[in-house]
Amino acid sequence: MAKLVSLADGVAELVRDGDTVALEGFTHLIPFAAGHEIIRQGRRDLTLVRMTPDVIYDQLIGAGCARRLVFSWGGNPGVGSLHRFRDAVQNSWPAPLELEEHSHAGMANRYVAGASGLPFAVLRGYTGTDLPRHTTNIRTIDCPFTGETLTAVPALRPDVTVVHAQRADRAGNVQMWGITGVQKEALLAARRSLVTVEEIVDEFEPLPGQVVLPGWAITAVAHAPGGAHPSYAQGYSVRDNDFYQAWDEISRDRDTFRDWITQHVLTAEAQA
Amino acid sequence: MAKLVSLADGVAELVRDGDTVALEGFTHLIPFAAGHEIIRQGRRDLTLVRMTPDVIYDQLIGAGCARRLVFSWGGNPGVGSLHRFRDAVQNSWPAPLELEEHSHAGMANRYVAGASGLPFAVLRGYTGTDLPRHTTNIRTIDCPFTGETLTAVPALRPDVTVVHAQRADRAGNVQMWGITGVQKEALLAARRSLVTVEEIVDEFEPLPGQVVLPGWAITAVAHAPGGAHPSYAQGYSVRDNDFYQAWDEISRDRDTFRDWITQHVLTAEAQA
Amino acid sequence: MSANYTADEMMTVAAARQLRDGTACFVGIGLPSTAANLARATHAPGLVLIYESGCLGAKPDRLPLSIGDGILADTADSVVSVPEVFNYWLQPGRIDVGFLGAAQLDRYGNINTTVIGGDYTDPKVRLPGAGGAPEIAASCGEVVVIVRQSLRTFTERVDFVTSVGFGAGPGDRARLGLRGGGPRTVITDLGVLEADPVTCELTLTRLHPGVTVERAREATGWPLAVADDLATGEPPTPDELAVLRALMAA
Amino acid sequence: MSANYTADEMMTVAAARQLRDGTACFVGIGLPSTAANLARATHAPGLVLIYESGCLGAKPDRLPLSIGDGILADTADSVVSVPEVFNYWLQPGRIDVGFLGAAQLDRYGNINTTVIGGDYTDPKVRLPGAGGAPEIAASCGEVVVIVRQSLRTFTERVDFVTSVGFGAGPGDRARLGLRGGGPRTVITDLGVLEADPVTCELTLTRLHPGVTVERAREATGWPLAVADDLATGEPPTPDELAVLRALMAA
Repeated sequence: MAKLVSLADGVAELVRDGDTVALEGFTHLIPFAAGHEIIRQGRRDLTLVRMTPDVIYDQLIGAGCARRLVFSWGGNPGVGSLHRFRDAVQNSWPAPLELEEHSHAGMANRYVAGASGLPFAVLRGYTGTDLPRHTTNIRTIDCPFTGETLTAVPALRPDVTVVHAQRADRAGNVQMWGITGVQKEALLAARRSLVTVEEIVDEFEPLPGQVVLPGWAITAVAHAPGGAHPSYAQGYSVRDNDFYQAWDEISRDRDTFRDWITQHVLTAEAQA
Repeated sequence: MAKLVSLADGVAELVRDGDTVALEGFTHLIPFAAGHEIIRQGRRDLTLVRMTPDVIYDQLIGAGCARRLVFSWGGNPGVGSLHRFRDAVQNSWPAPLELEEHSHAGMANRYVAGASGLPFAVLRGYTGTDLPRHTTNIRTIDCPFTGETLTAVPALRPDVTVVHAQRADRAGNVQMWGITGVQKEALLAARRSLVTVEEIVDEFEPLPGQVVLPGWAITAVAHAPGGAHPSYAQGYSVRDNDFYQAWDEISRDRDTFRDWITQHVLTAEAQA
Repeated sequence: MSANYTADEMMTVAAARQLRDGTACFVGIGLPSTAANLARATHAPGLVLIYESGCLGAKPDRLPLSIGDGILADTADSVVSVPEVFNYWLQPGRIDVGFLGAAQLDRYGNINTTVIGGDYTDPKVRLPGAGGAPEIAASCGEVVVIVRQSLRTFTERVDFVTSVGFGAGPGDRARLGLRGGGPRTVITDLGVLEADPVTCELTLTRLHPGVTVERAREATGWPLAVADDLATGEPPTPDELAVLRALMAA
Repeated sequence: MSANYTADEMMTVAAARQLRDGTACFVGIGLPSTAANLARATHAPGLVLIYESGCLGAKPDRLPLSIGDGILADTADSVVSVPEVFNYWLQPGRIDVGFLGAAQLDRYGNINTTVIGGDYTDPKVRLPGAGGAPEIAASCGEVVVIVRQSLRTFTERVDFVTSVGFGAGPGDRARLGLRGGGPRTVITDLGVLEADPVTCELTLTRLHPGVTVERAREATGWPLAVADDLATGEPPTPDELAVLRALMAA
């Protein structure tokens, strides 16, 4: 059974310096509040894993939490580049950032393999691109029946995965709906997991498109209403597109960025 | 876009002598009406594929439609053995039946590989059992990252997959809910597909647990209300457990079986 | 002594007692499902029932008649696809206990549910086959087998290895890469056998009330190992019997 | 001649026209999504829009602001997981058209969206990376690229191959085992290029109204192949423009 914890306690207990950490959420349900708590608690040397490192990872990288990034698309969706990510890659500020770069299909299948207890996944992907030149984590494999050559990628097994969902019940079962991305796989692939939720309810109302994750497969659940902002939680909030636009300006300059983090993250209270 | 057809036309056009045919449905939503139509149209030399060949395949085998069976569990669920299946295996009546035998995990993954356009699937399975002694379709594969040895099974690519669902709309989109088993994978793995439905509606009411299959991924849809009987269609019918019991008696004897098929299948009208 | 319960009832109650509250249990139809639902209705209300049809956390208030009974989907925490139940839930070892039946069983808990007699292509009896069992036996934290004990079922050698127990003995599961704990417990209508931690051999550790060691030996097709501290189990309590009979009647 | 529409509007309209009714189209955010939604609102009401967030058959009535915009899930025929959209829908070649952008493009339609200048570990400009593009480029029936034409984007050689077009020329896709048809069409703000069926080289086949061959050549970093029967495309119709502007304003 998942424990119900505060966000601060959940992050303190489950996210450790040097960990491989996946915060997932595909545009929808991005666990920003948990990311801010990781910054507040000053985690260091994290290997950050995420298909689409967007503003949340820009913040973690700029705040100096990350040593390494495993990803498939790093940008500010609909806006442009991630300036803290670029500054880390191009100028090693605030610290060098190692990259391990994949395609979406590769990352998604790496989570599937992790969730399935397999050491690797097979796909038709990467062939002919320059991606395999820069990591040993993209290899070939031959079909034992047809002899055809395909691509293999190793399973992702984060030390901890953090996702945001709409609801949990008191037994720690989690309900999410709308675009649920790769969250189930990312969570099941991890050794430990933390789910932040908009609301804790006595009983779920069944909904079309829902994904229910059993509490016995989750380590901890924390109540963090609004915890996806500026991303959104369908049924609870809408995407704050203005913030994503504003982030472009905030993040362009190191000092403006530091001021923003100080004011909106470091000196802010953890929610709930 | 899926064509809306009569069951008789759908089977006539899509199921051909010598085909590899998968009729799927896991206890729930078993396409009995389509199976009966295949018997009525006198198809021969079929390779029948199904995780759980139960009463529907007992009927197809006893009626002489099958040359080969690819499966993982052949029984009358909750009742006992399949007598027509046993008679075919043990006494080659009405014709010899070749078997290719797997585990559920293996069959499910073979459909997944077929649906994914991959030639094979990898799993932890079969190891130490006698199953690999009797087919060349269970092999080993080494992880290119860890060196660990796992099991590989080839993709299933039926010529045609037939499933039963609750609803279709007029564009041939299909909606099913409740236990949906391996039907999506079996359908997407096939070259052609036929879906029989309880009801054709103008628009779907979204439901918890629904699986919606887009019409552009389906070849044809046929209206066949009650087409899952004696299995059931959640929201439309309940399982006829008495029939499954009665089948034990009907199927024990070749003549009783033949009489039943003549009366209930051969001289019956195709539905709708 | 004439008991007010049947041997099958005793077997089901003994199997139910084997299940600890709060664990996750992969359940097949028949005796395993009856035992698991009895456990959930008595001492283990938080037992998580998983059916291979994709129902996670099913809470039926009557016995399901098939693994795809509508009541399982209606009461489950989550209904997932069949590939998902095997790949995301069973294969990674998330399930604590797997419940299996057997047509034949040997002293190392290897199970046959495929063919009996003759050879594979021309068997004396063709059984249903593997179903989910090989991977349940491979991947669950531990396996509990429920089977009526007789010379027909408890055989020196199984005619076909459908699901691996301890193979040919110590070390075999590790060598084969099987990650679950294997068939630690076999519940029969005569008593309970447990795999010896050193030899892996199924050893009679408990008899049901009124059953003798001799009867158990006579129903076993190999020289049966018997524990030094062989115990006699408790008969079904009135509550267990009442709940079981209500479940069977519903 | 001063047109009553912008070059970007012409490019979007030309891209929309490329999409046939009743086909399935894998759509990225930005120009591709605008063009696909314009097509759906004009000549191709049965166009099936697929977004990598898992939305199959999305029917937004305004432009989504991200590939995970709530309106996509709300209006989709089916919302599936991200692994499913790549494995069950893209990879087997079920999707007719993939729409891609590019930071750099070469004459064989190979695309770079990863790094520009310097080397990979110390680039001059770090771009977002691959996303879904490599497998969209590999597996869709055909690929349509939308990109503004300039010496910066139309380069002799891309600094990084993120997504494969025709590789180094004829036969390369087959040799690499890429099963989709590749980048048959590139739509720019100046005109339309099509891959030559024999040489695979992108060849200017159509200019937008008012654009000259010279301007296209000057915006291309290699000696641009021009079709013998080079045509001039139709300007946007009043209806196309009205619908496009309404979409952009909503």
